[in-house]
Amino acid sequence: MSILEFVSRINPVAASGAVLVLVGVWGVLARPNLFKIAIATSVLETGVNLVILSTGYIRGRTAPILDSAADASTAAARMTDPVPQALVLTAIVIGLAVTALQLSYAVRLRAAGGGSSIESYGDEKW
Amino acid sequence: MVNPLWLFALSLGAAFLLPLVDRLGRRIALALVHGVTAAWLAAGIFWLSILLSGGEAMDFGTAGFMAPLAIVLRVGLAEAAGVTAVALTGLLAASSLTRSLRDAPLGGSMALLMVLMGLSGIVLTRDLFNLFVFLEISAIGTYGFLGFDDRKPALRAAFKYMIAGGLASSLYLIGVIYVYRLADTLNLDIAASGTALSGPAGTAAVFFLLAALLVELKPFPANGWAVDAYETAHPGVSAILSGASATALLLALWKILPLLGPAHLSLVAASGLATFAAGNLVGARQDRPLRMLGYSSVAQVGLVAAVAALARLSGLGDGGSDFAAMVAGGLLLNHLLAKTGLFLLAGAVEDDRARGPLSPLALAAAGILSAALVGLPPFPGFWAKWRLVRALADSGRWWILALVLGGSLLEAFYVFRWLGARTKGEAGEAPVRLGIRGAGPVLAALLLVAAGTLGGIRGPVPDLLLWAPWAAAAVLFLLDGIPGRLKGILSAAAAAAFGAAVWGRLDGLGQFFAVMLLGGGALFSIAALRKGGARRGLYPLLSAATLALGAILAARTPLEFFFAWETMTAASWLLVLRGRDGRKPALSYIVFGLGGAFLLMAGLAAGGWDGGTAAAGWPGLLVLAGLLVKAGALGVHVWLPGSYAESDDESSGFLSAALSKAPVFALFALALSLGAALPGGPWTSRVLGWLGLATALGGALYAVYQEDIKRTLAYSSLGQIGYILLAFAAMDQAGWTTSLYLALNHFLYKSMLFLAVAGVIQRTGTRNMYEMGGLIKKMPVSFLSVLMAIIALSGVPPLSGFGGKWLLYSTLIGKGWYLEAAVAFFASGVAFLYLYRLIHSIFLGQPKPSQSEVREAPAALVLPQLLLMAVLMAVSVFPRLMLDPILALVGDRFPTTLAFEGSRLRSALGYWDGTLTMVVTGGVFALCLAWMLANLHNPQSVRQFNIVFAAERPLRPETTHYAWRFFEPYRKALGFLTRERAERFWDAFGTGAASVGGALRRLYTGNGQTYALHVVLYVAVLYLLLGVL
Amino acid sequence: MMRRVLVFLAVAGLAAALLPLALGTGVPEAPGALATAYLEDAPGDFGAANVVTAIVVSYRGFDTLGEVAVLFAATAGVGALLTRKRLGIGDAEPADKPAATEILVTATGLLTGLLVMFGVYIFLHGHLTPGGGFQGGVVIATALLLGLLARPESKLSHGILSAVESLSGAAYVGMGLAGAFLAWGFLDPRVLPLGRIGSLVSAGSIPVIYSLIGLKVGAELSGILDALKGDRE
Amino acid sequence: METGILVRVGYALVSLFVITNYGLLLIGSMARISAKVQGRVGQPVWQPYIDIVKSTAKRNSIGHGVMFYLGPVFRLAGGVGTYMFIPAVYGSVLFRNFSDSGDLLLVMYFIFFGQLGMALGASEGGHPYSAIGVSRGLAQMTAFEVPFALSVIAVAIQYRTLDITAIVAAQQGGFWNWTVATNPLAVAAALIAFLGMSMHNPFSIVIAPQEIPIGPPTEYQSNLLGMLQTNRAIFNGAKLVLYMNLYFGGATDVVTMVVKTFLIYFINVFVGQAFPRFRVDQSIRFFLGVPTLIGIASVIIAAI
Repeated sequence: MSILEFVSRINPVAASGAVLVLVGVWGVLARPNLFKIAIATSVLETGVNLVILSTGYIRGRTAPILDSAADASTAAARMTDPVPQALVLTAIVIGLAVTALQLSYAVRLRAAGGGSSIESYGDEKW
Repeated sequence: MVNPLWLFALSLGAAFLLPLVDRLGRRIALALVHGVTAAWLAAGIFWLSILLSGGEAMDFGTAGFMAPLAIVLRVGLAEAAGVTAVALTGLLAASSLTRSLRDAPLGGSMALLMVLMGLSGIVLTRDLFNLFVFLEISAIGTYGFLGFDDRKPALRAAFKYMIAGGLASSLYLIGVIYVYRLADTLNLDIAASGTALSGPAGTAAVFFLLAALLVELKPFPANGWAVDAYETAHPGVSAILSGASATALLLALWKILPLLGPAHLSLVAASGLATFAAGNLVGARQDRPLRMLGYSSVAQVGLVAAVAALARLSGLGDGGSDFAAMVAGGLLLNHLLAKTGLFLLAGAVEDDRARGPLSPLALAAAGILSAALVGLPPFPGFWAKWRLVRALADSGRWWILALVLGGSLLEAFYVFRWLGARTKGEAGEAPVRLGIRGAGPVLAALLLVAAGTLGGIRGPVPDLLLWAPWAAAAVLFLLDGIPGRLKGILSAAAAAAFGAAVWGRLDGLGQFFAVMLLGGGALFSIAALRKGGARRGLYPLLSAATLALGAILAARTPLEFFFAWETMTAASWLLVLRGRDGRKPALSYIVFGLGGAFLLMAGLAAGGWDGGTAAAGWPGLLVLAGLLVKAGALGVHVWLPGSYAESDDESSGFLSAALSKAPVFALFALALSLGAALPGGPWTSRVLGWLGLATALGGALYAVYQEDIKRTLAYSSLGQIGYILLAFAAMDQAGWTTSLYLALNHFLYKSMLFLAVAGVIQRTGTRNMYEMGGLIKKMPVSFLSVLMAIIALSGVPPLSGFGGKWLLYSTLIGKGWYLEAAVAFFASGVAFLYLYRLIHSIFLGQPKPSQSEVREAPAALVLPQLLLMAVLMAVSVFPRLMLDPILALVGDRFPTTLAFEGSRLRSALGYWDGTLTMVVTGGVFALCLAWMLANLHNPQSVRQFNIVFAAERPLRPETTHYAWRFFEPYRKALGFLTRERAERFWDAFGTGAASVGGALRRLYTGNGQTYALHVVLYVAVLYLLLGVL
Repeated sequence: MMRRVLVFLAVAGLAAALLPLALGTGVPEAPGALATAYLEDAPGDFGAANVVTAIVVSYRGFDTLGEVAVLFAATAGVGALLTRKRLGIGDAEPADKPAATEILVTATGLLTGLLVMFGVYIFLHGHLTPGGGFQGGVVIATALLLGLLARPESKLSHGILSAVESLSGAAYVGMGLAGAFLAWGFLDPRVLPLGRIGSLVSAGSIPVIYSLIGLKVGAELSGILDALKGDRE
Repeated sequence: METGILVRVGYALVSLFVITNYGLLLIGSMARISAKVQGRVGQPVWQPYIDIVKSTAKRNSIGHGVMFYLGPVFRLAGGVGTYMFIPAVYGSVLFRNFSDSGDLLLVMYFIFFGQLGMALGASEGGHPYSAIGVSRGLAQMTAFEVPFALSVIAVAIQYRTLDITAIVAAQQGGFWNWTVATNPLAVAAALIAFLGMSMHNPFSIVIAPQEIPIGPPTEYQSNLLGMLQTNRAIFNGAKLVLYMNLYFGGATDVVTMVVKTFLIYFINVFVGQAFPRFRVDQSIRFFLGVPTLIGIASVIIAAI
């Protein structure tokens, strides 16, 4: 397999999603700020969502909605896979909920007088 | 069957409407929450009842479709059990949560409802993505729940928890989507039935699913976030996390097992076992109870996961999935109830800064929960662990077996350390009462008892007689309020009744030991009547221990034997713990007791009891080693002196005189099962002989230097057991006869000594011998009892003790064990030292003015002593009373060297006529007495200090009574023999384990980001391992 | 330093696990059997033009119900965490809150109505066009966010939000139960007539469910935004 | 049992009478010899008789309690009993005593009977030095028992019996059959142990507290002291007879017995005059050192 052939096989959406995932993970592991951790988690989730979408993407096809371009009889031949799209919808909302809660905790911890670095919340250990 | 969807609708409807309901009052809102949980519980039980009575598992589709189009829920046995467990935990935790939920914002109650529903969903769904949704519902519910009552540490922990949770859910999503991409379905059953996931991409996709679930199961080292949460959250929350959440997640893992290949399964097993070991190592270093329970939690979950994986990996156990369900399920049920109860209990107790002892009910609950957690009988964990160990032994997985047992031992150590501290409380503090918060723990304890008992009786131990110890303990505990003396009589009666019931089914050996074991129990139950008052706890435990000894004799299968053995260990441990300063000794008692028991378990499980070829090899040796630990052979004796010394005085007597014979019995039974041989060949016999000898000498030497009267007796017991072992090891007719004779004799005179000493301690209020003196005039009967006992113990003719010495030396010289005989001679000589010191320091010498009011011991002590003196006299005059039955017992298994001619016993080397010796001695003594009386002119009794003291008057009795450090020159000469090497060795061993735990726990830095790093590294390493596998 | 190395190793390890999967599976040529079944059956089964919506609301409606529950749980958690009492804020209003700019205030007045209308449009047409209850709800919440930005001191009526949230949620569950009793299963939208594919009144109860979800999500997100403002009682 | 029980009792009394007088005379003559060695005139040989009569005839006696009175009884019974369990003269019906009660082990253990009783009696006197003396005595006893036990074991191995009569029987037929000839190491160990057993120098630390004029002998007076003095004679005699039987071929008549025991005792006194006194810990270490090694060697020789 030549390099070109290999590159052409790469799913670009998946690849960018994977990169976002890694960036998100790096952020979670390396940025001590509570809010940045929450945002990094968000980036991670976005990356995952991209990866999910990537699996349903089929080159040259239309969205899975019946309209003039495609009716029920030709749907299977002309539309992309609807399942990942349905799943990603749920995943997005759940990610949103997690982010909201995580941010609330960050706000709450800051309000209690702690620092904004996660390192200042290590009293429970060993 | 009830469609589970109704329940989800109920939960969600209730949750959505909760803000409106809350306007009517928080109580109503909470009632609604608990009501919904109760409905889940009812449904779970209903499903269980249908499925257990033969119903089929059912699938429930949504939106009018089934798989693959729609999401499907399944109600099978595992699911029904899981739902029941989740709801049950929720209700158990309610008792502790209710008040906090009332005071906190409504979000807490909603979170509770969501967590429980989410967990049930995890259990029920068959759809991989739906599983994700429910994982997230329970996760988000948990995040909210962790901080609901606004305790600052929990808020910190929750943030760490969320970071890890976020990573896990991302991993899971990646896994799910690629499983869909490759297998073209989200339904578990369809995915598992195809082959689409078996390629490298499929393996990787499944790996992500698995990694996410593993992370959620809190594996070592990626579990700091969870432990922090366990420690800091409201105990009710921790209980739900540890009990319900772990159950649901394990069931999720169980569900995806069919997707996993062998490499995946190996990862699960390895990770689970590592978690089990590391969790317990770190837990052992932990002194904060809730965090300790947290470590224990992750350890237990690791073990269950490993068992499930191992069962699937290579068909561990007999019946494949049935085995896995029984063992993993049993362990899980045990963990669920015990850990839930303990979290609730510990939370309630530790919350209050109350440092006092626990109230009786709370104590009973704490004891049951801890014992269950550790896997003592009769709780479900015991049965599961037995099957597990058996299967591991059958399949030759010795490393895993050692790891499981070692980890369990560590767990026992730290759990019981906590229990011991809580039991005792701090001096002068009021007892801790739990009130309504006790409902959860007590209910959990009751459920454990019920589950374990049912599982045992309907399973491997249907013999009701073997359950008598538990029944007796329960009955006497319920009657604990009635006067103690009544309970003492009941306890003695129970021993007698048990003896009568069991007598017919015992063989000769069993009957012989039954006299000592059950008789000893009854004897010391009577002795306990010496004090009035309720004496809470004493009688139930004494009775349980006694009957457990009887059950050991009556056991027919290895499991029954081990069941009774652990029952005995547990009951006697609590007896030790009951002593005033019993905390530390009890801990080492139970740790060594369980250590021995686990060796025994491994040996039994490997066939060390069946008399087959395995038994003659090292499984038999394992059994032997376990018994030796319990017998207190030198080197592993360190638990013994403290336990005997610090337990209540009648308990000490019981332990030393009666209970110490249990391992002796088991040794004989082991040898008999091998056709009167020892496992391992002739060297075993030689080594055992020297070990017994070392024990005899060591015990005697240590006893010489003690100031504490009970410690002296404890070490003396150690030494006497040493002789019994030595004679047993000779493995011939003379040896066994000697061993049994010594055992019975030891029972007689050690009972007398402990009874007398109990009276002395009761009257003087001290255990230090040098604080006594001259008590012969106050307590003549006790003196006589001690006098006879020490004559018998030291082996001076004409009392029966000499028979033992004669038999012993005849055996050893006849066997050709000459050096052994010489050392035994030395050890016997050393015994004189402590015996003289004992009787001198207590009864002779200068009386103390402070003890001038001392009276003779209570009748409850004196009467048994008189009885024992009569028995001792009878068997001394007529040795055949004892020896005939013993000779008959030993029978003609060995070449005969001992035989009676009239009253004369002949050995290969010499002879001994006990009756004639007694007559001659009596005659001579009478002659001398007559001579003395005849020539005694005008005898005058003088006052205490009328002695010739270098023409001076001695200062005070305290300075004139030569008693303290009595044998100092001896220590100077031979002290190097008794430098407590074993103690130092075990201390060093403990320090070593502790420093491993200490090093491991440095991983838990408290930094949430580090925890996240652990998670990612864990996943990466797991992936590398997957590649290697 | 050690830490950085470890972080690098961790990310590299994860990359090693993830990249082969993400890159190696490539782009599919055609939808799989399940996707094909959905594409072919969904219009017939439920009369929804938008196959994704058919999946989200009916075939996998249980997921969506769960998703609503997740959002609900998060709202409850946020609400419980961020009260004035717990944040340690007294009754006194902090004085130095900067006032919103004129542009923002004016634009908010203009946009709020439009945004709400747009949100409603999105969830009403969820079965026909891309979008649905969540998207619509989010757009509605945006309107409230604008309001909060323009008038930081304004207080949302927490009671009304909560009542909308509760009632729409309960109604959603009620629709699910209706599906079970009136049609073929829990959350089955065929309670109402399916209508003609592509018309507004079609696809059974899908638009109703999406409307309820839209209301609920709108109320919840508004609630979260309000709570994050940090002055809730 | 061809002889009737009354006859046996009668014989035993005769035997006892003989050994008592012999023991008293032995003590008297040894004291005399010691005096000569030290250049003194010394006491008359019959001095022990005088002592006993004097003590027994005392008109008053002081007592500290029951056990105090029983101490000398135990002591004397121990001495007499020990003798009773040893066949004093091989083949003699008269001096057979009650040796059919048990073998060598019985004798070895019965030795403790009197010592234990005496220790208890002295203890009740309440004098601290009694207890000190006992503690030293017991400590030393455990040590010298080891070479003695080893030597006895060697004998038992050699003759394959623990029956004293049989041991003596096996040594009949001339000096070269005696244990002292066949296993001299065993005898050496036993003789060293005997020094300790007799509490002569250098192992006399046990009775040191009595030398300062206090302690048990002063607490004990009158006929109680008389009994102790009597016992000393009998007990000494019994031990000597035992040694003779085990190591020196026993005796077939009373004269041989007297000569042999006299010589054994003489070794003892001789050493006592030549060595200074050990401390207790020193003597313990001593007995567990070279003598024990000799004992082990003797066992090995016997076993091979």
